[in-house]
Amino acid sequence: MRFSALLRKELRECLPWILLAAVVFFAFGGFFLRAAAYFGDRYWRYSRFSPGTTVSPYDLTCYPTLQTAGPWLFFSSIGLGLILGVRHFWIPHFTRTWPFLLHRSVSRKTILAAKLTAGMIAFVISLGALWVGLFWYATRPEVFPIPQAPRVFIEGWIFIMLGLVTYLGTALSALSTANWYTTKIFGLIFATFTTITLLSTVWAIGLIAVSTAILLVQIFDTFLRREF
Amino acid sequence: MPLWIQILPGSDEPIYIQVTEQISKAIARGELSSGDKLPAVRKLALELVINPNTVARAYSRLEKAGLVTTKTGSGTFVADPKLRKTDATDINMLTERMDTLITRGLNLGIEAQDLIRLFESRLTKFNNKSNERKEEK
Amino acid sequence: MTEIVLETKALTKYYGGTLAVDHMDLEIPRGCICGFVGRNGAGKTTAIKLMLGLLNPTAGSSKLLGCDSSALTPAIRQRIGYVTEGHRLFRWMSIGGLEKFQRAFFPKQWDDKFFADMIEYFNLPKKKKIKHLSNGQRAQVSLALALAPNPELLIMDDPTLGLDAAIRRQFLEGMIELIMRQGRTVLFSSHILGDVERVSDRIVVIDKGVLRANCSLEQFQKAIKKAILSFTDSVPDQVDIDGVLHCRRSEKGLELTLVGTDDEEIAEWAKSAGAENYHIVQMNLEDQFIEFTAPANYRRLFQWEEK
Amino acid sequence: MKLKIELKHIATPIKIFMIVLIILIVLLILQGIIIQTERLFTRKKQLPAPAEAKAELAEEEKRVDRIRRSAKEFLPDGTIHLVHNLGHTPGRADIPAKEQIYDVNDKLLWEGPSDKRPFEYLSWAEQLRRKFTQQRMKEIQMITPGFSRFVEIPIGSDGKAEQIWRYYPWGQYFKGYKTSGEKIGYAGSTGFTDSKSQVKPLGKFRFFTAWCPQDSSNPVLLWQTQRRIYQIDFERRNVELIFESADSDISMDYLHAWRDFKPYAKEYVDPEKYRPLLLCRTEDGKHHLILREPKQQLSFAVPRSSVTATKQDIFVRRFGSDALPPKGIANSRELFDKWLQERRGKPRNLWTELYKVNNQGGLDLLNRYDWTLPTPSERLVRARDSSIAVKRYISQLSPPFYDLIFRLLGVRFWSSDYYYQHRGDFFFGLIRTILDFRPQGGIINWILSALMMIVVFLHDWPRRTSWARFVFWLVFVGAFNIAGLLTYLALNHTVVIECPVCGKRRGLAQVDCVRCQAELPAPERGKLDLIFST
Repeated sequence: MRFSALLRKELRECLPWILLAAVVFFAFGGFFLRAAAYFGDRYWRYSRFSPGTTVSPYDLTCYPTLQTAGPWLFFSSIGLGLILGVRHFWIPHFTRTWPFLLHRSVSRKTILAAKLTAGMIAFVISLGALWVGLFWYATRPEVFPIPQAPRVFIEGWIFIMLGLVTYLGTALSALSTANWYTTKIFGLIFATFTTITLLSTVWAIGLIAVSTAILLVQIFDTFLRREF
Repeated sequence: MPLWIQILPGSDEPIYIQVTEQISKAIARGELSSGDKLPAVRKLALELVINPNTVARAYSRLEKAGLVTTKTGSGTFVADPKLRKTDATDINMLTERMDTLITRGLNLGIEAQDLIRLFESRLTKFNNKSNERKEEK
Repeated sequence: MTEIVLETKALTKYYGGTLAVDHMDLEIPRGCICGFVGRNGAGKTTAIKLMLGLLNPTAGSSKLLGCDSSALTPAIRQRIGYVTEGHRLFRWMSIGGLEKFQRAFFPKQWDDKFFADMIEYFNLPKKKKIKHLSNGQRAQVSLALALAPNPELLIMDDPTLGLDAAIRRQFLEGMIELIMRQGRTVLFSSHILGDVERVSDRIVVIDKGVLRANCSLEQFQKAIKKAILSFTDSVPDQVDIDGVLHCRRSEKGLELTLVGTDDEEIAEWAKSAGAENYHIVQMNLEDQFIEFTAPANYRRLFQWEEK
Repeated sequence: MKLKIELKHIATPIKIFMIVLIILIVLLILQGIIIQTERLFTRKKQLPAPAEAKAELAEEEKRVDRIRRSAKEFLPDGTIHLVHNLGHTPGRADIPAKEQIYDVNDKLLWEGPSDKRPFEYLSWAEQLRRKFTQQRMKEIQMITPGFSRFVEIPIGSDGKAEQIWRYYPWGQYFKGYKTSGEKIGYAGSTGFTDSKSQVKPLGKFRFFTAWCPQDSSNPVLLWQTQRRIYQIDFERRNVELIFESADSDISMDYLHAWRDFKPYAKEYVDPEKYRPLLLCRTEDGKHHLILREPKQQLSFAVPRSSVTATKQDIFVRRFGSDALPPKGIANSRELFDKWLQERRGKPRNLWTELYKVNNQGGLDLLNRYDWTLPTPSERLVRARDSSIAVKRYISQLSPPFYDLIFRLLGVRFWSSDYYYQHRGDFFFGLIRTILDFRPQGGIINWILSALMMIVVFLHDWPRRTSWARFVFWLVFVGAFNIAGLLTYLALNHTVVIECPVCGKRRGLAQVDCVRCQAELPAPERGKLDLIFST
């Protein structure tokens, strides 16, 4: 009962930002996808294969039709991660509401768990649901005749997980009590390193799991031992 | 029972002394005749917005001074004058008050005689008021 | 001996190099209102936060309701009410929302009628968001929130800071009303000595992190006196009476602030020092506090020079 | 709380790991930047090309130069001609280049524009440039903001696509859809099937090339997996297994007249004169020649050779010289450098041979031609590369344990073919740059490490709470040099105050002073304090 109260409070706190990220992704991603569906008969380049000549293998590789929606999902999930991290962990420092929140008949571990689950739910609701909807829309025959490969669906979720890693990175940098400002920001830097590495290695789902674990352990440790 | 107590937190006299004095003055002036019931500790505390312990301490000082008697369970009542005990500290506290009065008078340049006449007139006023109280009852 | 509600043993806290609270040994019995008084930056808030387990002490320990404050269990925290400094609440929540949120944490303790009465008494709109309320209204809300769960121990950190007299009076009434219930204790820090004198049983004076006084209000007021001696001939330069806080010399007289010395001693010393006459002045609580916490070389800010 | 204690012992090492990792990467980036800026500002000092190169060559030198420049061409009967191309008249690209044809003993046979050549030389199989390898296939699966890419082959007619065949790397098969959306079927190693259960995987992808036949613009694939080569034609729905090696991996090297190009295409080979041919190499060193019209398969063991097959017979041409490094030398860098030093300055003799392949796969030599090359004039002396020196100094800051990693990974890691296989991989690139900046056991590095250990010793001495932590940080800074020091300072910078009891410096964190074991001094009880319990 107490946990659900905390959870509801955290969710209501970041509701406007969830809606913003959802709107940004859906409006722009969806719009460009719709435009792509309407204009891009993506096999126009087919006509370039003139008979009797070699075909460069790269011409045979192409992005999935959801390519136009990809960057929007990628950036809105990272943006949402940043904003939620700030909203849940930086702003209580400025409005000095930590003592009021912490002095409750509930342990600190639960308070932090409520905040993190609220963050995760925010991601799954806003971007996750939208991504599933958009993917279903993209597989409808009249939009894109050729069905999407399942791998693209998983990659959408990887972007959402990246947003989550950025969320944890911001949270860690908000909570860390390092005396130098740069060491305080290291949580966020680590999250960006994960993003960069992910975009340059093949299929690094393990990378996301490892970096989430690293960030989560540090967040819990700092939060439990820190003074507010 | 128009008992009205005025608390002045910033003054140099502690609050419980102020309470005691004002109650004793009220008794002396006859607003509280013997046998009346003083307000309950909690009620007075809430009304004056002061700590109930202070009110309780004020009541115990009054009881020590013999002005009031407390009957357990039913509250505190004004004691009749005969029972009042006077002890040395009260007397010299009284004399000290009189000295301050006198010095203030002399500073104003009033002659000793006028002072005595003023004192007697105030005393007569007190007396006839207490007499009227007696006739009413 | 009544049960000790709050106890600290050699509690010390360093912020980096600066010392905030220095070896504080405090014991507060149950059932009293304890005024926490000290100058600005004397470590009141730090002490309170240390007791509530929000800060980690550098040395020493503190116990709250018998449980060590660095490991306060949720059950203990449920019995403690805490009003933060500046009444910091969630600005985006409405009063109704805040009440629903708080009630979830005190399932059986929450007194709905009491809260509704207070809100209605303060005539605060239930729908309004905290950020639209004025300071006073916010203070009233946080008072209502603190009193509604009928806490066993109420700790208030400078509740009446910057509030007008009427709201301050409401706070005092709230405290008195709470203290009347059985076995309740209130610990509140304040700067307004008038309120402290009016309401508190015990007074705790902190000066530069060191605990200087921890006694009942009456003892404190009786202990600090000021003696004024006038001399005919020369003023003695050394003053060997014990308990002298400050002494000021003028060409004909001597003004002493004394702590804990009784009247006969003063009289006897005055005779031995050859004073013409002396009298003892009873100071009001504010002056007593200022003299008590004033540093040794205390002097008025602006000296009057004889032209 | 139990959880807190355990968590602390897990969280602190992870925190240290994260901070050190970030500092190391930032250090790498800074070192890279420094070297790049240094390289920008220092010009490469290059000796001016010797002036006399343009002067008139002696007769003999001219002959040797001509031989060196001319292309050695073969006639079907085996005679060798030296075709010396004189190049275009400057500025006039439309006039075909003039050339002179000499025979083996320097007799000029013909001279004139290159397209009116009287002789019909053999055209040789073209070496396939392995562009789309297994590494590229992995790379296109890398996630980018626009998701990862797919191999999709569009099939259609008169410029409009009707079918799409998408390659599924997990299942190793092709899946076909109509552009209207319905599923057509699957293409696997056994050919085209309708249901997913019948399709067999093609095998681990290695390389593929594609071309359009003359009559249609639908690409035909030559798909090489680990042990098999397929020719997949989606339009005609057939998957032809061209070659399969039983045990060892194969790599497809040469292709000749296999693909029917239009005459204007660069790789056009006259189908009447030459039989389609495909040469591939297996790991055990054997070469397999697959021919068509009529179907034939030969295998022979001749390294570094190119092949052609006319309607009548099959020829193999080999080049060789004594300038190539012996076999096992490429792995160790030091041996390679030593061998290079000897080679420099000695003339090189080369040879070329023409074989004819009989149908059992044996090679009989038709002709051979030898010639020698003069020692190349030292035109370009490698200027003292100042950036190497800068790198050596900068890398003194990087942690000493990089050397340890380098010794662990061993020299094989540096060998070129290992490098080619993993070139695109990010982590490989990261490790390679890390090892690029290894301090190579420099003295300065050790001094720096020792210095930093002293700094940490002095800093931690008053602050130390437990010996284990104290020793750990000393070793840590010793191992991680500057990164270790920064991490140490980031995590252990607590305040130091004068110990009022014994006057020495002491860390605030410990309750009792390190030297005199005195508690933090309590304030003296002023006699004026009014401390009365109730």
